[in-house]
Formats: sequence, C-alpha cells, structure tokens
Amino acid sequence: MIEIFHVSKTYNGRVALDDVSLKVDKGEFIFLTGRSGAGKTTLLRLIFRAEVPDEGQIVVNDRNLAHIAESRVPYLRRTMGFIFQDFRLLQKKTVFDNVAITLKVVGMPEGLMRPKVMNALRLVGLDQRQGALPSTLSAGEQQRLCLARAIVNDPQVLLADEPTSNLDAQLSAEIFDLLKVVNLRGTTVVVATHSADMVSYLRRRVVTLEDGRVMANGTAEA
Amino acid sequence: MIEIFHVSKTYNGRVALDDVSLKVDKGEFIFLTGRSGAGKTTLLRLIFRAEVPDEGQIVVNDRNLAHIAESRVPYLRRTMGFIFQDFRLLQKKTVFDNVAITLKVVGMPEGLMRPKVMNALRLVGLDQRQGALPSTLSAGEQQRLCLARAIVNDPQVLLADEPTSNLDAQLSAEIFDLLKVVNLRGTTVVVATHSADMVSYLRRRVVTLEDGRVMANGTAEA
Amino acid sequence: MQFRYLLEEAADNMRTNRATTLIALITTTFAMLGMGIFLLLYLNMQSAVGSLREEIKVIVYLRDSVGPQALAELRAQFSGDPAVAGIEFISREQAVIVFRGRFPSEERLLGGLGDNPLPASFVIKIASHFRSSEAVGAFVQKLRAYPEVEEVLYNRDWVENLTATLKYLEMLGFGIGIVLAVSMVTILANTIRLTLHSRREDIAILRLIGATPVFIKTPFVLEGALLGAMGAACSLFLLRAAYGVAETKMTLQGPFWGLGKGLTFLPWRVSLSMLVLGMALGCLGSLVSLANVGDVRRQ
Amino acid sequence: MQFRYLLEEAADNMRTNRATTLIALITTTFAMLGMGIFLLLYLNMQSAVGSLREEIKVIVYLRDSVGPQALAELRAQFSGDPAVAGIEFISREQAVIVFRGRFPSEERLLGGLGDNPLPASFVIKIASHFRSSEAVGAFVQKLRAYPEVEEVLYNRDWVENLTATLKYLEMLGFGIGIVLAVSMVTILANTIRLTLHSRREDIAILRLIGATPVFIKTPFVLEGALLGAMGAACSLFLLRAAYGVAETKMTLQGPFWGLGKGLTFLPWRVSLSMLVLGMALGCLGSLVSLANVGDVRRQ
Ligand SMILES: Nc1ncnc2c1ncn2[C@@H]1O[C@H](COP(=O)(O)OP(=O)(O)OP(=O)(O)O)[C@@H](O)[C@H]1O
Ligand SMILES: Nc1ncnc2c1ncn2[C@@H]1O[C@H](COP(=O)(O)OP(=O)(O)OP(=O)(O)O)[C@@H](O)[C@H]1O
Ligand SMILES: [Mg+2]
Ligand SMILES: [Mg+2]
Repeated sequence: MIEIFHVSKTYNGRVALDDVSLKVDKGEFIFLTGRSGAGKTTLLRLIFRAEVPDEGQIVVNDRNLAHIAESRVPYLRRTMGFIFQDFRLLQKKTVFDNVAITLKVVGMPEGLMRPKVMNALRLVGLDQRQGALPSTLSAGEQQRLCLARAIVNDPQVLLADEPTSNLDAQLSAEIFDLLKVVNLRGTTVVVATHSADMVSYLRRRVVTLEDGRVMANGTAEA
Repeated sequence: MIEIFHVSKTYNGRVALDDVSLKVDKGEFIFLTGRSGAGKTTLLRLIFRAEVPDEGQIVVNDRNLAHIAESRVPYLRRTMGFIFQDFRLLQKKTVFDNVAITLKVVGMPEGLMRPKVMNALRLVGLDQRQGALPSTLSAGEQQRLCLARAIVNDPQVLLADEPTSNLDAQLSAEIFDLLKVVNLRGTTVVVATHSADMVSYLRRRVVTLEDGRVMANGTAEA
Repeated sequence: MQFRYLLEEAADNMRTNRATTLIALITTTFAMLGMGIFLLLYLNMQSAVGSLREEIKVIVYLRDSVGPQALAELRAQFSGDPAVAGIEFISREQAVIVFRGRFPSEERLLGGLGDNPLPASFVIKIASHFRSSEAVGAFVQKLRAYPEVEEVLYNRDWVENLTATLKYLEMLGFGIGIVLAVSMVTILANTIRLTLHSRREDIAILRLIGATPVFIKTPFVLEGALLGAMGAACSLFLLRAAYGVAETKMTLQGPFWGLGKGLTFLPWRVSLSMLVLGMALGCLGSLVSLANVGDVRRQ
Repeated sequence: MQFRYLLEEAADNMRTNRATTLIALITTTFAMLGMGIFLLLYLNMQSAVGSLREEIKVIVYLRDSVGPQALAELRAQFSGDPAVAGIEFISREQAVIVFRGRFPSEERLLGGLGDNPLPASFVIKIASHFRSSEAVGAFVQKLRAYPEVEEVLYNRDWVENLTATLKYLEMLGFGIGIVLAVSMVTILANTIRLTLHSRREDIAILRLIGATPVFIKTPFVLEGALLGAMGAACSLFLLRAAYGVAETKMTLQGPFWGLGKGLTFLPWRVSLSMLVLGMALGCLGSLVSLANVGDVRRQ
C-alpha cells in the first residue's frame, strides 16, 4: 500500500530524512516514533505529497508519486486523511464547515453531507459545538476537530501526526480506539507519536526514526 | 504570590471556569490538570491578564489585576513568562530574534542581550538553529523555542501550557528538569498538563479542573 | 451545485472578512471615481471642442455685379461641396446691419457715406472632416477660383491655432487618460492582492484537503469580480451625485466656449464599460494574486 | 537605542514583507500620481486663466478736440487709478493701421474717404483685482464722466461670460480637487491598513510579550511614513518624466488661450507639500489601522 524506497530529504543542507525505506501493507496500523526533529512529520508529508523527496521513490496505492502530474495531486490527497500536528483549521469557518469542506471539495451533495459530518463530530465528541469557530475551542478540541475532518470521507490512508498531543490519557485511549475502528474498516493508518503509553497500549508495529534514519522496525518493544 | 478568589469566566454562555479559588505560594511549582476543555488554558490566561474574569478577583504579586490600568498591563506581563499551547511565534523572525524580542521590549542593551538569548537557546537545545525561521522547525523544536522565550528574562512567574505535548518522554523529562531549575532560582511555576507521567515524575502539588471547577487539590496522587 | 457552492463561498468570504472587504470596496470605489471624473471631463471637453470647431467659418464676398440667378447657382454649387456643412447668404443691406452690430465704435464710418460700400457674402460653415488648417486652406483656394467671388476671408491664425491647440489638448487628454487608467488598474489589482494576502493560510489548507485549483480560485475570482463591479457601481453613483451638484451650480449667462450647451453625463455605454472594467480588473487582480497557488512546496 | 531599534524594526518589516511592501508602494505611487496630475492641470489652468483675464481691456475714445497737453494730463489721471494695470495711447493715424490689420475685408470702407474718420483712443488694461464684471462696469461709468471722453467701449458680454466661466471652472476644479484628494487619502490609508492586516498576529504576540503600545506602533507608523514619502517621491518622479514628454511635444504656433506661454511644472513648495502629505497620510493610515491595538480580549 505504501512503499518508500531509499528516500532522502534535505532542507537547505539540513538532513531531515536520510535513505529511509519502509513498507506499510494495505490495512496495516503502524506507529512512527522518534525524538523531536527525527523526521516523522517530514516522512508523513512526503507520503501526502506535501513535499517531494530529493532522492528515492514513494509508491502509494500502486501509484508512484514521482509520476503523478501536479494537476492530479488533489485527487491523490482525497484518498488520504491527514491530522496535522499544527491543526491547520480554517479560522473563519465553523466546526461543522471545517469538516464539511472535505466533502464539498469532492462535490458531495448537501443532503448526504450533513449526516456524515455530524457522525464524524459525534465520534470525536464535538457534535455539541458544531457552530463554534476554531478559535473558541480548547487545544484538545481543535485536535479532535482535525481528526474528524481527516476521517469524514473514509480515506484509504490515514496519516496522523501526534493526534493526541493535547489530550489526557483517557481521551487519548478513546481516540486510539477510534483509530482502531477506522483501521478495521480497511483504512491504512500511520501514526507519528512520542506517546510510549499509546504505543504499548495498542501493540502494533513501531518504526523508530533517529536523525532521519530508520533505527528500529518491529512490533512494540516498550 | 498568585491568589484566585471565586473566579468565573463564561464565553457566550459557555462556562469555562466556575467559581475557582486557588492560592499558589511564591516559589511554588504546581500542576494544573484536567480533561480537554476543563479550563486550564483559560485559568492561565486569566492570571496573565489575557482575559478578564466575569466574576471574582485575581491577585498576582500583591497586585489585584482588576485594579491594574490597561496601560500597566505590559509591565505586568514582563514579570511573567508564558509558554503558549499554540506557540505563538513570530513567523518572520529567526529563532534568535523570537527570544531576543522579549528583552528588546524591556529595552535591554544589545550587548547584554546576546549572551542571555544564547544561554536560553542552549538550555532548550536550539543554539544550533539560532538563524532558522519558526516554520522550518519541527513542532517539538517550536515548543522548546517557546520555552526559551518564556524563561529568557528570568520571570517571577512562569505559566506553561502543555509545554511538552510535542516532546517524547526523554525530552519531556529534560524540559521538566529545566523547569525545576528555573523554579529553584525563585520563579513560581504553574504547568498545565495532561501528562500523568510528568506529574508523577515530579511529585508536586496537583490542581485538577473538571468542567471549570476545582475537583482536587493536593500532592500527586498518581 | 458545485458552482452554487463556489458562489456562496465567495459571498461567505466577503461576509466573514468584512473589514478587508469594506476597505477594498472603498478603495475600488475611489479609484474608479478618479477614472470616472477624468472620463467625464474628457467627454465634456470633447463636446466643448466640438462646438469651438463649429466656429470655423469662411466668408465669401461676392462681386456687386452678381445677379440673383447667378447667386442661386453659386449657392447650389457651394452647398454641393463636401467641405460645406452650412451656408448663409448675407445681402448688402444685411451686411450693414451686421457691421453696425459688430463694430458699434466704427459706426460713424458708415454714417458719412451715402452709398452702401459693403458687399454681399456667403458665410460658409465647414464640415467636420474639413476642419484642419490644410483642408480649409485648400477649400479657400478653390473658392477664390470662381469669377463671381471677389474675395474669400477666413481667420487663418485662428484656424491654425485652434487646430494645433485641439490636437495638443487631445494628446494631453489621451496621455493623462492612459496614466490614470494604469494607476487605477494598478490600485485595483493591488487592493485585491492585499485582500487575498491575508487568506493565504486558508488557501494552503484547502490545497492540503484535496481541493483543485479551480475550486480554490473560483470563489476568489468571483469575489474580485463582485468587488470590482460594486466599486464601479458605487463610483458611478457618487459621480452622478457630484455631477448633479455641478450641473445645478452652473449658471452661465449664455453659450461660451461650447460649455454653454450644458454638461453631459457619461453615456450609458461608458457607464456600462466602467462596470465591466471594474469586474474585469477584479477578476484579473484575483487571478494575478492566485498565480502561485499551484506550488507544491512548503505551504 | 530604543528608537534606533524601532527604526530598524520598520526597515526589517518592510524587507521581510517585501511583496506587500512593494504592492503598497506601487499603489501609493499611483494614487499620488493621480493627485499630482490634477494639481499640475489645475496650476496650468490657473495660469492660462490668468492670461485670459489679462485680455480684459477698455477702449476710451477721445474727442478730436483734445490737445496734446490735455492728453498727457488724462493719461496721468488714468494711470493713477488703481483699476488700471496698463495704458496705451493709439493716435488717429495708428487707429487706421490697426483698423486695416483687424478688418482687412472692410478696408475699402476707408479707401473711399479722404479724411480719417477714426478717433484717438486709450487702451486700458484692467488691474487683476478689478476684473469682475461689476468692477469693470463701475470703472467704465467713471471714465464716461470725463468731458474729454467721447465714448468708452468694452466687450460687456465677453467680460461677463469670462467672469462667470472662470468662477465656474474654479469651482469645478476645486470640487474635483477635493474629491480626488479624498479618494487618494482613502486609497493610501486603506492600502496601509490592508498591509498591516496581515501582521495582526504579530501584533497580538508582541502584546502578549509585554510590549507597550508605543513599542508596537512606532515601527508601523514609521513604515507608513516611509511608504507614503517613497510613494510621493516616486509619483513626483513619474510626473516630472511625463511632464517632460508633454512639454517637448507641445509645438504651438503662438500664444493661444494663455497656453502659449508654455507649461509650468509644480513649484517646489507644492512638490514638498506632496511629500509631506504622503508621509502624513502614511502615518495616519498606520495609526488608524492600529487604533484597536489596545484591546484586551481574545488575541
Ligand atoms: N522547511 C524546513 N526547512 C528547514 N528545516 C526543516 C524544514 N522542515 C523540517 N526541517 C527540519 O527537519 C528536521 C525534521 O523535522 P520534522 O518536522 O520531520 O521532525 P519531527 O520528527 O516531526 O519532530 P517533532 O516530533 O518535533 O514534530 C527538523 O530538524 C526540522 O528542523
Ligand atoms: N473564546 C472562547 N469562546 C468560546 N468558548 C471558549 C473560548 N475559549 C475557550 N472556550 C471554551 O471554554 C472551555 C475551556 O477551554 P480551555 O481552553 O481553557 O480548555 P483546556 O483545559 O485548556 O483544554 P485543552 O486541554 O484541550 O487545551 C472549552 O470548552 C472551550 O471550548
Ligand atoms: Mg513533527
Ligand atoms: Mg488548553
């Protein structure tokens, strides 16, 4: 499903990823861990084609990202959900609209949209706040909104960058249970996290990055 | 040092804090915990006078915030450091300048500034990146930059809102050790966090909020 | 449904960014107003110039020997010439009256004379295409060739000066028009660019969500078009109001320099063009600002 | 040191926000250019109008019986009048020459006469303060009272029309000037507001860090002033270039409607005022945009 072959990425001489290779099967759920600055976000952004690698190839759903035309990138992204570490919510739109925009983008009719959006909001516990603006939400609420937006369109791949950094242990567990459900429905899930608790709670394959290199690759060794 | 008397805060009918009273001694180090949306950030913002309470009084360093003239607010804030949950870095300024601005604001001469800034950056491990822009930092790096900015001017009070949400366990421990050092130098520290690990690691007084009310107040009961 | 959404989106953007929308609208209005004022002045100058040009006349003095039959023939011949827009006959008796009216101080000149010394004449108005000094000169040469004509007079200096001045004024007006037009286009486009600048973050987010460039850009382009059109409409409204005031204040004793005919407002074609121009500029401004939305790098 | 920092900060802001700074600069330039063009036209119209006014003349015909001595006395008396800006004597002989020159077609009138029928006259130029139709009328009445004066002539219609037209043109120019000035001020202030709009977040952060309003605002105000002044300078430069082109293209045959005197550029006082105006507007725009920085609520 996701195959990464010898990928390197350098920002102005600063190595973010260095010869990374990785394979994630369809329907798998893996963790990406590593210290701050190890390259987790960079790797997720490459899979999302928000960045292009300096070297190496990335294949998602049998499509080589290097060969996708610029104009097809939006369609690639519609098959993926991304929970951004910095949320990236539309500040002038309500909670509801922030989730609905994902469906509007693919041209879903108004009638089908509402139940789907409300369902996603309910899953993350924000259905009571559908009319609020992001700036009036607490950090954890914003993070959950981000998750709702990422899963509302049943993506084939879900990329979650520290999805529970602003959540307490109990809520984090609930969110991970939710990610498990999403995964069971067939979505490939890649979670970048530094939460050792969550890694050991779920017991999935863990890929550890260090200074842009893959250091470990195997099931939880908490 | 910080005294909060029966404070309530409501946002458009949504209760964020409900009759909260709390006393933090000079030089104390306390944790503020609670689920997402419990009101932790709101409480810190009230102490910082980034918000004003609907009811109740807040006294910081023997000054009642309700009686401070608008024009004196900047001087109040200069005695406090704040690590914002959403970082709030100046995107067009370098790492160095983001820290230095705190000193420029108080009119510190250029000569004194540089060593202080570099020292703060060294403490958080960002001295190598002094010329970088915030947008080129990883989330954890941005968070540490925020910490450097908050402590560079030796504040009397340090308010930290989830200061390690984007950091792995080891780096979190390092940061908390740093907060301990700052605290030992006489700074009163209030940390809002949901990291049970850190709370039990440091064993300080913990104040727990739930739906805007103080639910527990005592030393770590991990 | 997709387009309806995009239109709603544009309206929504304008509503939520009320402050910048209002600022942009005001700026657009005033920029178009500057343009409109110039157009109005230019058009009125043109019409004043037109009536000045009509004063180019040629006087054909006839020999006293020309009889009524020959006169009628001459008149018909002259009238047939494409250079002639109008012709008026002044008999010798009328000439005395005209002379008295024009030069009252010289009246005593006529008083002492028994016989009327003034000749009969035709006063010929020159057609609009023949109003350059060369064309008038050539026409006068032609008239002089007639045996019945004693003398042809026209104010050569006046015609030459007028032609030169008008050419110069026209050039000046055109030059200023171009400079002003460029200014207004720049101001408009830049205002829209600045307005969009504050929404870069939103554009980046939409791209990440998988929106196509068309989906992202359309609301902004519609917004730009709407802003431009509204600005143009407001400016036309203000212009009309100001024009109304100017018109009522204008109390001239009589026709003078062609301004006596009264002012004219922009014809509806020009007004419509301004609206279209505003819309086009709004679109253009948006499109220019959105030109680099296709970029993959760091959003 | 504090002020130096704030100045550096302003320069730094302009450098890091190069795109918006450039857009704002261009907009400012063109807005001031519109203003400058109008000023230039207005000043040149004023000077043209001035020379038109100089054409208001009164002709005083003298009785043939007035001797040289009385003539000299009269001339002295007239010259002493504050309404008189210049006086010229035309003898009876000169009058014939002038008449021939002005009315070549009427030459034959004179040809048949043995004795010269034309009187001697003074041509009086009216001083600038007495150029209204009422003042001229009163002055003429006074002249008519002299026994040596046979007749006083002036073109009443021309004076009345000229006075009315000029008043009207002046009013029009003033009105347009005000509208344009308001437009340009609005455009300038709004441009600066839009430029600052994208830096709201930074302002909020500075407030949280404990910066005083003065510390926050000063760089922006300096930036506005710099932008305004630079815009004005650029527009003056462009205006001067355009003026140079217009001047060389102007090849009039002779003085005509006062334009023959040639164009004048904005005097340096006006240019300086434009620079100062640009700066002031830049400051004002910044201050207005920053007015609500003192607010405590949700940043
Ligand atoms: N645009 C950029 N320009 C320069 N350096 C960059 C850029 N983006 C990332 N980096 C650097 O690359 C390295 C990897 O960054 P990345 O964001 O992938 O780390 P991360 O593993 O997600 O860290 P964190 O856990 O703190 O979010 C970091 O050192 C970062 O500073
Ligand atoms: N400006 C606002 N307008 C409306 N509601 C607000 C506003 N700010 C905060 N709230 C609401 O007040 C409650 C408390 O918010 P606060 O940010 O203090 O929570 P928190 O404890 O910091 O949560 P988290 O751990 O998720 O950051 C939340 O339900 C939030 O939605
Ligand atoms: Mg990251
Ligand atoms: Mg919070």
